[in-house]
Amino acid sequence: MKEHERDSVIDPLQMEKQEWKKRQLQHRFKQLLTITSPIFIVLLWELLSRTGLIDARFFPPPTEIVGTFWAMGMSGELFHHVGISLYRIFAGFLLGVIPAIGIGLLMGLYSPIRHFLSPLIMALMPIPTLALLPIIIILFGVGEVSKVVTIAGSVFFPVVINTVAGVINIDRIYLDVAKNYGADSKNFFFKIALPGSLPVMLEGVQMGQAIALLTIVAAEMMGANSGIGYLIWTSYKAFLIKEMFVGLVLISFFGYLFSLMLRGLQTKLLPWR
Amino acid sequence: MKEHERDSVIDPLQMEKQEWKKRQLQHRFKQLLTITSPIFIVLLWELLSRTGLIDARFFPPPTEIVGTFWAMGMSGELFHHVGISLYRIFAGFLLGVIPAIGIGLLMGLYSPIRHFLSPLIMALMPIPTLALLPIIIILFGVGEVSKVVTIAGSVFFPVVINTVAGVINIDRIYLDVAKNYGADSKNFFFKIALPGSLPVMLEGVQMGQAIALLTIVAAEMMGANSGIGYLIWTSYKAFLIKEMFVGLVLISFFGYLFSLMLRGLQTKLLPWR
Amino acid sequence: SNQEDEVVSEDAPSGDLAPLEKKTTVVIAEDGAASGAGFYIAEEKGYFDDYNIDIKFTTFANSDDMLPALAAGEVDIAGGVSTASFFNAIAQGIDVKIIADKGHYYDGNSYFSFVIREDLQEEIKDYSDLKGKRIAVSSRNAVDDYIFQRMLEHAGLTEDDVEFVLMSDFGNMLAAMGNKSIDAALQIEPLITQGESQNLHVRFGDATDFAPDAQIAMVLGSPSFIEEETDVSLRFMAAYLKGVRDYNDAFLYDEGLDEVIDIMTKHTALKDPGVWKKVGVTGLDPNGEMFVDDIKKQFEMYDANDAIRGDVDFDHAIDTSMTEKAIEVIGRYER
Amino acid sequence: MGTKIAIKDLTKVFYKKESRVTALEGISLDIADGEFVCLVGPSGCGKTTLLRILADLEKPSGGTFTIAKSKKERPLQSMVFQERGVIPWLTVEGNVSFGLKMRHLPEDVIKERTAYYLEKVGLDRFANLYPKELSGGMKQRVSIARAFANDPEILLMDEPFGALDEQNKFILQEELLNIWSETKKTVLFITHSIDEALLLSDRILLMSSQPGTIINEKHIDLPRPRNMEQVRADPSMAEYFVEIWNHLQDEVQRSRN
Amino acid sequence: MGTKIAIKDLTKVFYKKESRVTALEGISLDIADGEFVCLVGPSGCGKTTLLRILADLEKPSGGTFTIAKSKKERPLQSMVFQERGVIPWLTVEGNVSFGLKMRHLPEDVIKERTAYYLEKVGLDRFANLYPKELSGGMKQRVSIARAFANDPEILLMDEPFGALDEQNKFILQEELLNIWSETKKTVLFITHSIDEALLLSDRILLMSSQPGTIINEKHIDLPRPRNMEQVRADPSMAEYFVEIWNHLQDEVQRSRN
Ligand SMILES: Nc1ncnc2c1ncn2[C@@H]1O[C@H](COP(=O)(O)OP(=O)(O)OP(=O)(O)O)[C@@H](O)[C@H]1O
Ligand SMILES: Nc1ncnc2c1ncn2[C@@H]1O[C@H](COP(=O)(O)OP(=O)(O)OP(=O)(O)O)[C@@H](O)[C@H]1O
Ligand SMILES: [Mg+2]
Ligand SMILES: [Mg+2]
Repeated sequence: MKEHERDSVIDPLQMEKQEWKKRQLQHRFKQLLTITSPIFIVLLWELLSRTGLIDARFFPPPTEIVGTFWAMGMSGELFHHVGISLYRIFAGFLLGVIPAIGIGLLMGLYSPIRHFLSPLIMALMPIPTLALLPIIIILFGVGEVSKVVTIAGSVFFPVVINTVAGVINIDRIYLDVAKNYGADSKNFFFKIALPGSLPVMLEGVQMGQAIALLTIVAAEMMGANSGIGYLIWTSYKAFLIKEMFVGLVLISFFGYLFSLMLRGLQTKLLPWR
Repeated sequence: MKEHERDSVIDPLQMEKQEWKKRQLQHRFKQLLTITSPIFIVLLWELLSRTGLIDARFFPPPTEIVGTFWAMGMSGELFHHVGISLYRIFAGFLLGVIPAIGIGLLMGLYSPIRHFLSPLIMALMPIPTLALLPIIIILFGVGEVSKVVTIAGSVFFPVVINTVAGVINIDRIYLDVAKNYGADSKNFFFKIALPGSLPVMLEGVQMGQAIALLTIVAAEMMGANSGIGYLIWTSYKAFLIKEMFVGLVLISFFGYLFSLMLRGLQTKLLPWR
Repeated sequence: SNQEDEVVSEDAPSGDLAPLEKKTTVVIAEDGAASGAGFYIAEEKGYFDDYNIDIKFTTFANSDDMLPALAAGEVDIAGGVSTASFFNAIAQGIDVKIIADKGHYYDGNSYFSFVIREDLQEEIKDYSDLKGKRIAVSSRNAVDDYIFQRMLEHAGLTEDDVEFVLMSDFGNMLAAMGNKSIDAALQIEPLITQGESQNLHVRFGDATDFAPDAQIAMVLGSPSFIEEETDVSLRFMAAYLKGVRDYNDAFLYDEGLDEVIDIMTKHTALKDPGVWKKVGVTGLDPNGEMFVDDIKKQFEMYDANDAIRGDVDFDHAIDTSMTEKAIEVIGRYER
Repeated sequence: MGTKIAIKDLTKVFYKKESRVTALEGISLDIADGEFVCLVGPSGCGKTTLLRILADLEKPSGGTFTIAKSKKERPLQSMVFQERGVIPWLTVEGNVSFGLKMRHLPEDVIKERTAYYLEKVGLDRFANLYPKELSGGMKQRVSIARAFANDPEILLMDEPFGALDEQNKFILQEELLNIWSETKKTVLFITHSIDEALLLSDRILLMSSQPGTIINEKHIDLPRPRNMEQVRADPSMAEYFVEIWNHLQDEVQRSRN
Repeated sequence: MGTKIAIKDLTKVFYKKESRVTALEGISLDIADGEFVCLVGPSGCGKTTLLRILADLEKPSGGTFTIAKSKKERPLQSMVFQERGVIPWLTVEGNVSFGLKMRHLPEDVIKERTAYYLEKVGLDRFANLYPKELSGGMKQRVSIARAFANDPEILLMDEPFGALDEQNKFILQEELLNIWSETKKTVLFITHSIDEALLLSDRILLMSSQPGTIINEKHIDLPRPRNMEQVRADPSMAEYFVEIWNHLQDEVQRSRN
């Protein structure tokens, strides 16, 4: 009996099992940390705000923000704002991403087009959306179109740049394979250029998504009367700080959600990575 | 004589030389295209604007913008705006990049820190600077500090994220080499972690630079009385479209310039790529 | 230091109060509007210097953005309009005060008035013709909204009869006129004049048609500035009112107009002196007095719209004592 | 058997701003139908360049070559690239059927031929995997199946087993010989391994270092099917080995000086 | 000569959620001081795992090993990794001096030793280049110089020439033997190439496929210096070759079923 026990203690498999369990524990602990930190921050905020160590007029306690959130949710107001903003983000995102991919592929595949367009893109890219609002209004009015276009414009650049980079950086050997096996230009496009540039392109789309969200506030500064950006902006203007924080939390939440969704899409679209 | 000539025509070296010259010519042509496109756009704009096909009140002819540019330059006004904005961009850039690299390295190297901080970063990142302006004013006042902080805040995120990614994606084998050759933690940091993560980190810095420029307009919306963003903003408010375009062109120019400079820095810092 | 009894002396550089012993900086938040004329003129003509006050201007895109800065003591004085946010801030315990006039309507040439698109001149003859039109207003639950509501009332319309378009920036309204996405707008000078000269819009009636006694903009003071630094704030107010008086002399009686226009071109984005002679003049009361009743009406409107959270003691928000004291020192302006 | 590949006086010069490299000089060569020819030479002697010219991926600077055509719809050549030649975003099946799809063959023909060659190289169970999930040896199987499935007039192979370990290499060599003996395709095969050349080929062409010319050839008349033990045991093969070895050492030394 | 490496009953199990792999089982082994030992076995039999345990990069699950220490300040072991082991952001010189710098030796000692080994592997002219500018063979030279410069008690080499072509491989093998004969280090060397093992080693250890155990060993008493022709010509070497070859084929077959 005793010997058996002794044996099992020094059995390599048992030892590695123990090691593995220890690692699992550590892993759990790290997961815990991931949840802890937001909770910690929120608690700290609550405490500081309640004790007056930070100015509760500007940083109302999280529990009160949650209360406001709840009240706005119950009244249905929140869903209206969220719905319209999601629509704008989504439409603007698509309107930016689709031509960006098309133009990016063309630029990547045909170097004269690339040489012609790239200085324009490089020149337009650094101009902030905020500074372009007047021009967008002039061109597209103050309706939904201009908001969607604002978002589309800011999404366009990272996607087009990454698409071009994606095409250019396709390993030459795959082009050789395609040529060697007699691919026509349609097949070349759909079997080589598009899938080959997809990983880098999707990184651009991920960036575009982030930018779409960053832009919604600017887009909803003009001529809007609903939306999360409008909510933040008008709440702030009316000095309704809690409502403003509700808007900020919403943006943060959707930013997180969208990037998770796009990561999911990425693994779906790139099973070969 | 005649035979010699015939020979030289089918000489492989000559043939390749001809081919090469043809390629050189094509290359020149492409370079030409690169310069052509901005010129083309500007000319088209001038033409459309002069003939009234686009509204010259909103899109004044480029020559007039250049005139305004010149006038503003002569009066010294322009240099003042540019100088102060460059200072803010530069200071904000440094104030964002340096802690981002430090925190990013720590997060990359120590997984508990990474697990603790990453949800916070993911939650804060999607919030647009524009929406944070009120909070920044509350915390940092309306002086230079708040503008610099605004820019720093927007630069911070891409750099920290890329730094973490850079560290995490260092090929395991280099860590093994360091361990095998007995690197202490200081050497490990400076010889492996820092240089190994540098390429991806610098991509983040490049992004951060772009964002710093995009943010300057927002930062100079409040409590400023000079700067390129201020110029754009106040010109637009007073409907001085030409002055506004001067501001836009300046932003575009500096965006282009900075990204070239950073590319240069990149090749300097990464001679081994 | 609270010096309750200020000594008036002809020998002082200002001709009244003695300068401060220590140079004191006062930070003014501005949005580059013409209604800041009093500040600009007082600064340029040295009225502040006379009191040993150093002025620092800081520009905000929007007057509401100034409130947190004002409450946090980052700025001492701000030019602002009455908005729900102002009263909300007070409800949150932020003790910002309305202390003097910074803009009201002046006879038939209001500086803040409705414009309509150029091509609609034939179609829109009367306020009631605005029915079904798209009207841009720069904010909700603020004085803009109040003027808009007064106009609707005057026209016999309700909000459902027109399309309210919120455009937070007046410049955007010009752009929107240009591409015909709005029909009318509540626009402000100098953009009214500028838009007219560029054939974007035309003035439509005048705001005094329906709101002759509207209080548009006010000087706001930070609580610490008004209540704790009374020696500074009193001198500040005196200098400001002197600036306002010069403004009135210039624009109403053509005394020293060129000098004042020079100052205005320097401090605002409108750089063309010619245009300054054409713009609708902002009414600035030389004694700093406001239409307090109108402000109260505005407040009541916001309250009725549920835009105000919490209890606000309206009277507490208005503090004209500093202005009154300053008048005692420099005398009333009568002309 | 007739001549399948006829190369005459082929020369290739790479001309750049500051450098001109004569990669190939005056290569003349006939390869018979169904012959398995190995090309052996020091690194940088132009082997890949020759293959790329035959594969129409590079233009010769001088000289000509022809590949005899037997059927109208059959493609001229297919290349087996090194490890990286398998397209990562296509599944094993997608890679093997790639050439057939490019030629727009009917769906059922593609299905059938793909399945046939997948089975031949023992990858039928892995048809739906992506290359990242395959070992190096399996990837090379995909590459070989793709080339054979395309049924070209000739096969061009550029060091297909270069990156594999010896045991895997041998297994693949055997499989390649099996398929080859069935189809009797004409093969031009580049290798650095003398053992590999001895095991596989009917004829070994030795190339000189830069500029690449063919300076010698050896006919290998070891009966087929062969295996490595035979190659190792046969004294004339050992002689060939040492001869080729010495040639290569000489060329390498020469190109280093 | 005494025992340099003593391995006793070494076992390594990889334990994961759903899989447990016994990579090594009961390895017992003594290696004499100055001995050159090659480890040959089918892919996946645990060769790398054994080396990583000796290099302190992996912990054994059971059993022990000791490496005899001769001088106090001398490091226990240094590893020569495969091609990717050269650090791309350090120059050739920086790579070679890496181990010395990590040990904080005096600047002049580092300089001198680095220069010595750079010259030894013929890279002195390339001291300031970055690895990207080097060929595969040159990179492996850097890796070897780095390990030797570190002057460890024993050298561990994990298929250092696996990715090179035959001619380059041979040149490096010769160079390695040269340096080794000077320093007489104890070397444990992994290879897939039987020829390489025959050429280099005093003793070849044969491993079984998973779980990895040492099932046989061969003493190679061919006199040194050796060259490839000798190995090829020697009939007893040919016999060894076929024996090992067959062993490997068997193990590969066994592990496939
Ligand atoms: N596109 C190119 N531009 C310039 N020089 C080239 C090009 N391709 C090949 N070369 C040069 O031509 C020569 C032959 O190259 P090639 O790749 O054909 O050699 P190889 O025999 O295949 O060598 P290895 O055995 O290393 O693969 C080399 O000197 C190489 O540098
Ligand atoms: N970190 C690890 N986690 C789980 N299993 C591992 C790990 N490292 C190695 N193994 C497994 O251990 C066994 C031995 O691997 P090892 O790399 O030592 O083989 P090898 O003999 O070096 O093979 P090769 O010749 O292909 O390099 C393999 O089955 C492998 O899958
Ligand atoms: Mg080659
Ligand atoms: Mg291994």
